[in-house]
Amino acid sequence: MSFDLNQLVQILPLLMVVVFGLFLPLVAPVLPAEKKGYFMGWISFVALLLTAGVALAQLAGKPSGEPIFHGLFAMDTYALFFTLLFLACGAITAIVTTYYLPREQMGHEEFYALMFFSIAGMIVLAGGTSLISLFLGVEIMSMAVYALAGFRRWSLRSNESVLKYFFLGSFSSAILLFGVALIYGATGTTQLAGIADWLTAGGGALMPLFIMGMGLAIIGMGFKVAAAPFHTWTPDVYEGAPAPVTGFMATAVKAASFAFFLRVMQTGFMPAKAEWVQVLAALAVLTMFTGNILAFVQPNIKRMLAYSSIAHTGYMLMGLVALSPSAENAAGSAILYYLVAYSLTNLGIFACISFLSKQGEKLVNIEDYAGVAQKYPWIALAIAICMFSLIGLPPTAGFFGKYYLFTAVVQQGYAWLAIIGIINSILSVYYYLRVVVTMYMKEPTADWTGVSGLKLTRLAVTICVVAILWAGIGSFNLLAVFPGAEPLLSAARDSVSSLF
Amino acid sequence: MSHLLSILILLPVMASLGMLLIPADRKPVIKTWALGASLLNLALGLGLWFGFKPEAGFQFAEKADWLPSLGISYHIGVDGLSLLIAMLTLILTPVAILASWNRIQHKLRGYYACMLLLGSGMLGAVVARDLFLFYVFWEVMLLPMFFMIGVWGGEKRVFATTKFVVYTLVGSLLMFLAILYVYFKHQALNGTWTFDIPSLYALSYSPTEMWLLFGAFFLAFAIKTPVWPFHSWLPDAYTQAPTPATFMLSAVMAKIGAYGFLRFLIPMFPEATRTAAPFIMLLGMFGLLYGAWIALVQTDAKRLIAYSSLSHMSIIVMGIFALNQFGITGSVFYFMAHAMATGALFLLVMMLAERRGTREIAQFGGIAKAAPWLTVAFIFITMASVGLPGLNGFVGEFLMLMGAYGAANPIGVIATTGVIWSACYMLWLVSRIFFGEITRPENQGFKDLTLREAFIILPLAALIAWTGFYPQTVLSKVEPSVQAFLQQTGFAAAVEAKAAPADGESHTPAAPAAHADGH
Amino acid sequence: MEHTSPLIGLVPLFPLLTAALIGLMTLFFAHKNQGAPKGLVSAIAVAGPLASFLVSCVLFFQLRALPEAERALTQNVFPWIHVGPLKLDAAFLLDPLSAMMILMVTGIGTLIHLYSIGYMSHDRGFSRYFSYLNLFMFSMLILVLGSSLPLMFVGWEGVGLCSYLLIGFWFTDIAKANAGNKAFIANRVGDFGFLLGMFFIFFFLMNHGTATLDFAGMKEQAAVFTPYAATAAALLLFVGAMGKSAQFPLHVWLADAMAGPTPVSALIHAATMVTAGVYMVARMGFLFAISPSAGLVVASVGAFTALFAAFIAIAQSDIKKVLAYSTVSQLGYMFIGVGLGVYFENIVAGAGAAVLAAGMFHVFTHAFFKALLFLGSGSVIHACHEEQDIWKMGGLKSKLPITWATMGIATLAIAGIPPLAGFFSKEAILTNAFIAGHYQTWLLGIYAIGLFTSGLTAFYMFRMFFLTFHGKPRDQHIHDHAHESPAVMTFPLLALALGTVVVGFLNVPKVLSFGFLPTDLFATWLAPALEMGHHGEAHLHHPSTSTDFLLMAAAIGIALVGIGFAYARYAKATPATEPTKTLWWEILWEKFYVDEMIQAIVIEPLLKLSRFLRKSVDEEGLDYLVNNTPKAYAGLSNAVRVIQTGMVRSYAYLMVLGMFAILLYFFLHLAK
Amino acid sequence: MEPTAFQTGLQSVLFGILSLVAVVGALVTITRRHPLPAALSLVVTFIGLAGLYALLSAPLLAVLQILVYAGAIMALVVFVIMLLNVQEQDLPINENVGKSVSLALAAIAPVFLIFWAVLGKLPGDQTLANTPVPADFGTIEVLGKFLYTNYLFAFESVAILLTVALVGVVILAKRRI
Amino acid sequence: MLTMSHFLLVSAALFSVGVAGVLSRKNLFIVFLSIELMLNAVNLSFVTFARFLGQLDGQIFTFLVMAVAAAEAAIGLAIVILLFKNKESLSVDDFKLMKE
Repeated sequence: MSFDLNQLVQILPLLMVVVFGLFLPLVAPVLPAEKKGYFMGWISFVALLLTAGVALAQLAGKPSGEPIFHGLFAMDTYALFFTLLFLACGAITAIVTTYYLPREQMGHEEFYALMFFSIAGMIVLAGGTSLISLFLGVEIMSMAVYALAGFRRWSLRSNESVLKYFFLGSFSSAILLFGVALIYGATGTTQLAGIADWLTAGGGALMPLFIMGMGLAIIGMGFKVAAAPFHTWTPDVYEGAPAPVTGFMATAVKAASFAFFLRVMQTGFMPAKAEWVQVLAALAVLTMFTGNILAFVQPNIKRMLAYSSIAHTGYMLMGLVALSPSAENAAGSAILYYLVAYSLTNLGIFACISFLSKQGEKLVNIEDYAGVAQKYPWIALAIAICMFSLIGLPPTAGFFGKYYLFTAVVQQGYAWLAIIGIINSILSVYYYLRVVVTMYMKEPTADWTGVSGLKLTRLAVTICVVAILWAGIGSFNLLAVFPGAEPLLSAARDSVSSLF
Repeated sequence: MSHLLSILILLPVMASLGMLLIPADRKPVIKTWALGASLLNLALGLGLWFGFKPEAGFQFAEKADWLPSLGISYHIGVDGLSLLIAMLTLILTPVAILASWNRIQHKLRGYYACMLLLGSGMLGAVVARDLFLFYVFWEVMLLPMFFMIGVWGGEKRVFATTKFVVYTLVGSLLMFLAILYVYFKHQALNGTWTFDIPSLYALSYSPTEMWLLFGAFFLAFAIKTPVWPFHSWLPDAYTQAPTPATFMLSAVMAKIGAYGFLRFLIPMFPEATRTAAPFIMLLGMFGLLYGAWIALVQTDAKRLIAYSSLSHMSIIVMGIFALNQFGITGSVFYFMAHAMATGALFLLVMMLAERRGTREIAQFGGIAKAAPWLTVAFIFITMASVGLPGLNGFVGEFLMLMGAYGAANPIGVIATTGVIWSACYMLWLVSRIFFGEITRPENQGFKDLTLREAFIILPLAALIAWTGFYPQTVLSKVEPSVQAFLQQTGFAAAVEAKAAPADGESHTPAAPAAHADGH
Repeated sequence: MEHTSPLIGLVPLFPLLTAALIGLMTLFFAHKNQGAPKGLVSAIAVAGPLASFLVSCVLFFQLRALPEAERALTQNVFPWIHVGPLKLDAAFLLDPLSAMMILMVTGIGTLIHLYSIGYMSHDRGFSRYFSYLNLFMFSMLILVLGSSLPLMFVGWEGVGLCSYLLIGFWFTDIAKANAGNKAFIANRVGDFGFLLGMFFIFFFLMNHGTATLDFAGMKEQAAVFTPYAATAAALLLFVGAMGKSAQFPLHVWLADAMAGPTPVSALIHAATMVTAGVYMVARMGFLFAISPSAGLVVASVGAFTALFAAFIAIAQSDIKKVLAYSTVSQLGYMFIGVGLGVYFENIVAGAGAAVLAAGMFHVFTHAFFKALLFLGSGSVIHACHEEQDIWKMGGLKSKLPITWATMGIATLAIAGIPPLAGFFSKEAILTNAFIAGHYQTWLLGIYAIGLFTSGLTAFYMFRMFFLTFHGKPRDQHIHDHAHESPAVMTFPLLALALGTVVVGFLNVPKVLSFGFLPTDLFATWLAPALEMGHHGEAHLHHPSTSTDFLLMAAAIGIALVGIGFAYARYAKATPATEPTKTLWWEILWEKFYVDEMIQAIVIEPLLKLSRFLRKSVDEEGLDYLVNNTPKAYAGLSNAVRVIQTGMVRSYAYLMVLGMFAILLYFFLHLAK
Repeated sequence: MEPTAFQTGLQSVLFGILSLVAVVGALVTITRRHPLPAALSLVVTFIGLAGLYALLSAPLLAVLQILVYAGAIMALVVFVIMLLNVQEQDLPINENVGKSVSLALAAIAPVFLIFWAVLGKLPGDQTLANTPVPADFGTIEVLGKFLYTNYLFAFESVAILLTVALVGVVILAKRRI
Repeated sequence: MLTMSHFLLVSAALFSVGVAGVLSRKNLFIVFLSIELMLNAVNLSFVTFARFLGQLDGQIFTFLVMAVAAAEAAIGLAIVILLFKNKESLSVDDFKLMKE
């Protein structure tokens, strides 16, 4: 029981995020009032980049990944990988909010503070090695995001969003917690490694208790990742939350939830795979179908993307199904890659949505996007590329993600699941295309005069699109100077292998 | 190692990026830029044609690691099966651009960028030697077409393009899964991860696996080609697309579907192919009659050509699945012949429609008197389309029908009636549009071909005539590869083994049934 | 010993070049009022066939110089289609048969070109016409000279194309354009058979010998063919011949083909193209001869068509239609001739060549007198300002003396009056049919039909002749304005008339040599080309000399009867319309309703089927399915959407439901 | 130190009473129309729970349950109810509490039955009596030490969580910026 | 004899009642109280396990959960205030602007 300074160094990114969250709002009063939003956004952006730099340095230093703080947390490659992803999501969101918050007259200090805190929670989620620290991570993240979702306090939709999110989220947290309790009761530990050891040793008499606990925990985690039938909150919350927050939720929060889910399944529950695999498979199938079927006729783009995110959850759940005790297994890294691809894509889309929706988020129906291609060709193209990425068309990251994921699933002998996945991809084609069709092939109806933030949107979306294409096409040898998908893949692979 | 192929693929991409630098209102510059780029690409591409050695298998190969950990490489090369489509892409792109000159009036940069990217995608798809790379290009070539139909198409363009893309994707996504499965199978059997196409040929599968995979690959290619009954996107897409896009769609993209059968389906599943071939030939035969008959009663000229294209593509499928060198060589040759003839017909119909604002056949009549050049061009192309000997359509059709006959007599016999039907609908079309008195005042003073239009048709007509007159130009490049293909898939032996039944009786058309499934 | 000659290629090349040249001129002058300069066009147009004719003559003498057994010149120009065992070259074969044909084609062709200069002089499509006509010459020469079936097929379809273009030459008349379509499509039906025949032969040889489609190669391997195979192949090819040579039921296009300019009818639809079917049977005789029944089928179809068409010709009032049906009828004769030839070869090896030659001889003589008849009718039509109805003519003899005289000769020739060409050729065929009766009695029926048809022919030809030239003018206006054609048109008439008189003597039967006439020149010339694998002097049963004379007498007699009837009915008085219009006449006038039957049995059902496919299968079937899949999916989507009530409690209920399901699963799993 | 039979008996009786109090309090909570009595009856439940904690050798938690939970948190709730001045007309109209609660109880009953089946007959014969714990088990000293060493990370996390809640409350409940 | 099961069943019962509350009640306050009830039910489990496992960890968890509950209470009440201010309603069913 010695306090090791080294531990603090290891969690430096986490500390930085917390410190920024605490102290950045304090800078606000000294900034010129009319430019406050602008400066706050960029300061946050820089802060996130700084943190990312530290995380990158740690990643480059090949972290040992040993659990610290008495086995509650581990800043392993896996955690760092996700940390970087969260920071990237945060950074893109920060670019968007730089103009969005002033436009919507929302408070800057609290917004960025909450965003930083939520990222802190996510990092805890990604690095937690004990169910209890993970639970705390969930709560930190969720609390911050609840507040973010309800940030447009005067908007009834935003109110409704936070209401649903909070109540259902707390409800599910309680279920998750009950599961944690039962698991603790059965195994005598909340540490994932301990649970795995207990399972490997044969479990013992309290196995039923554990199984019940695991069931409840899966429900809780299923809620967080929006797996059907625990997905119901997603569309309402996504629709009601401010667009950049929705983007943040669809990407960082979802990634964090999957980081949580994946780590628990891989390092905690893996020896009991025979027990849960069918449940997850059923969830995956149900989730895919639910998302894709519901999205089909959805006129509201945010809501449509919410259903799409449910569908993508379904795909990634297939990846969880394909997990195995072998470190060679590609399923884990496939999920990681998929998350990166999916996050980049959604960030790009939501950056555009934030911009196009106009003040007060009036234009959020797909029909409103008619003729965007004429008015904003680059933004339309970017959205189109993102939509293609969501469909999974080459040469986008979405395609590669799907490829990698389905590969893993087929490899583990779940070809039938992959077939369902493909069928669902087919089902999804239509509604994604609808957006592109509307933008390119219909005459404009909406009026975008007087919108702000075009340049920032372009910046954000360009970053995303370049990244999508970069991760999609990867590096050819003639571009050997340019790291492509391969480094990303090996990073994902290293990350997952750090779980073993 | 020559980088010619990569350059041919990349140049249009670069050109379309470069186009973004041109201000949107400088329309002539944009057009010229696109035309220049495509012509430059064609000029470079001639090196491909003349440098190609018929006996040397895959050439102009390039191989670079892409994602080595997954066995994915950037591996391209051409052989006799792909050379022709590659050349078609290069030759027809400038033609299509020229044909778009006045037809496309708005959003020029996007349009011409799509056109150039389409060329790159299609070229990439046919030269890919890596299954993964192929799939990437296969999907990539869909996107420009999606935009071209949807943005610059006719009244029902949105419906048509959505139908086209969704329908095509249904097939290709299933194929994607099958590709993954094959990839694993190879790893399970040989222990290495690779997407290298030849390595994935003829792996051993259980019957269930084999049929499911065969079905998935078949569906993807059958939709793209299209094979009856998977054609229902075709009339809509062909009719609604801007005609230069229809031109590229029918002339090249459809061929890549058929090419897929040759490059992937058959060599990967020779066993399944052996069993399924007669049935696929039946589909082809049926599609041939079906397309021709429906073309007979069309009232819209473009739609008529669309159905005729279906009919012709069905012969190609039939020829391919005859699995003998006549059928396959004929099909590959016909890739080109059909591209030129049907493509040119689409363009001619476009020229007619541009003058009158309608494609309704009944709106024309007696045009020949006013527009002799146009008429001559149309009749010339019509003759190529109906397979008049001396023009290139005949060579392909002759070989394909011969192949079909050799593989399954009854199918060959019924398919040969196609020569009658095609004459029926095409000649009837010609006489309705061009002959008779001019009955409608709008058709008085019908404008004849302009010089630009003549330059669109002229290269096509010249190639049609030359390759019909001296088809060895093409056949000599194609034939060794077909030979190799048959050797490697094991179908060459099957053809020879057919010599066994010496009894002349079984050869009479009256009693060919026993013979039909002989291979 | 292979003999080659580089000259052969020139024969088709000249017309091709001139066709291209005139074609380009046409296009470039298309928008000028005057059109291409007529003088230049005429010169080029005639130069092509004339040059070919001269080369053909040179080639003829080259060929003659060779020893009889080696009389074949070849020229391999370039490889055409080489795919595996299929090795097709653009190669020409000049043997006595093709030599005869090219002389005939180029010779008569040149004359008709010459004639056309006059005939078409006032037509706006003057140069277009000549480019087509030259293109036709090219195709026809390819057809004749091609050394393999596919190459022959190139010419075969090429002439079909030119026929199509020329029939629809006056395309502003939609009926004429559609007549072109009809010709092309009917020919395509025949080509379907031709193609299948080629496929059949090729694969049969590939499996049983060496795959080839060369005439020489096939002939060498003739022994490989079993009778069944030969029958199948021969009949398939014969379907092609029926299409091209307008045999029942594919004869329907030929009468409509008269829509084209009259010289075209003379050249294409009388003298050359339509005889291609006969030529092909003769060329492939070795194959037909292996089959015991193919020859009989050919002869029977020929006989039937001869009679059938002759009947129709009786009632026609259009001068060209009469000639057209007479052509169909005469083509029937030719098929009797060649059909019997291969039949005889089958039963008496080595005996068929001479009989085949008789059939070919009719092709040859017919080319002269039928071309003459058409050109004559063209002269009449020209004189009567495009009037073709013989019921509006009459008494033109005085106005058109040269036309009257030359046409008279031709009419006598076709009626079979000695010593004109038609007599010799027709007599030979009838005699052969009579001999066939010796081997198979029912074949006497063919003889009887031939003889009867001969009488009918005499009748309807003279009906036409008398109505046109004799009696009183029925339409005074036409008659007043009628005038003899210019020299450029009458010269070919005279030349052909001369031919009609003399060419018969090229193949004088032995009985008629009277000790000084050279006999069987034509048959002897053709013998090396027509012999079907069996040399030597096999002899058919031959009737006695007296029987021979009796047969001739019968033929001449029945012809005279026919002429007499015609004279009595049409020349003595000047009836204004057909004297008696019975039901039978009605049927003949309507051409036995064949067109209507085809319309009802083939075309209407086909269109119905097509509309059914288009509407019920394509639009309301497949397309409906595809188009409505998204709708069904949207319906599903809308149905499932109700779970998203927007109410927190229902969401919670759903979660509890899921919780229950999962827990239940685990519970049951535990219980196991 | 084996507990006596009386002690164990007393424990059982206490357990019975306390559980009854807790469960009944809970049921009362969810069946009140007005939130105020619901909150108060929840306090009753919490007191029952505190008793159970005490029974389970968690004295500190029992105290905290009363002080923090029943005291501070519930006071906050009651305060907010008062603050909003929730009147009868503010309550959801047409709420048939009895019907909907019974329906919900019926819905959750199967889940509860599963819990019962699993939790109700756990293997082993551990009882409160035969599993003694050290005397200082659950005392503030031991617990605090444990919290600040082994669970330091969790503790600090909770600190962040509370900060977040603070910011969140500010942003949600404050007036327009 | 009190065994683990007894306590756990009480915990499960409280949890179920909490769930039933969330499922059945429209009143925001009562829904919120039900969630608190669920958390407390879990706490009872933790304490029970701590006792029977002889580990202090369980009690620590309870302690942490109390903090979490406090945070949730704060946020939850803030939300209730916000909603009540904006919509003058305490019924969760009144918040269904967004659906389907």
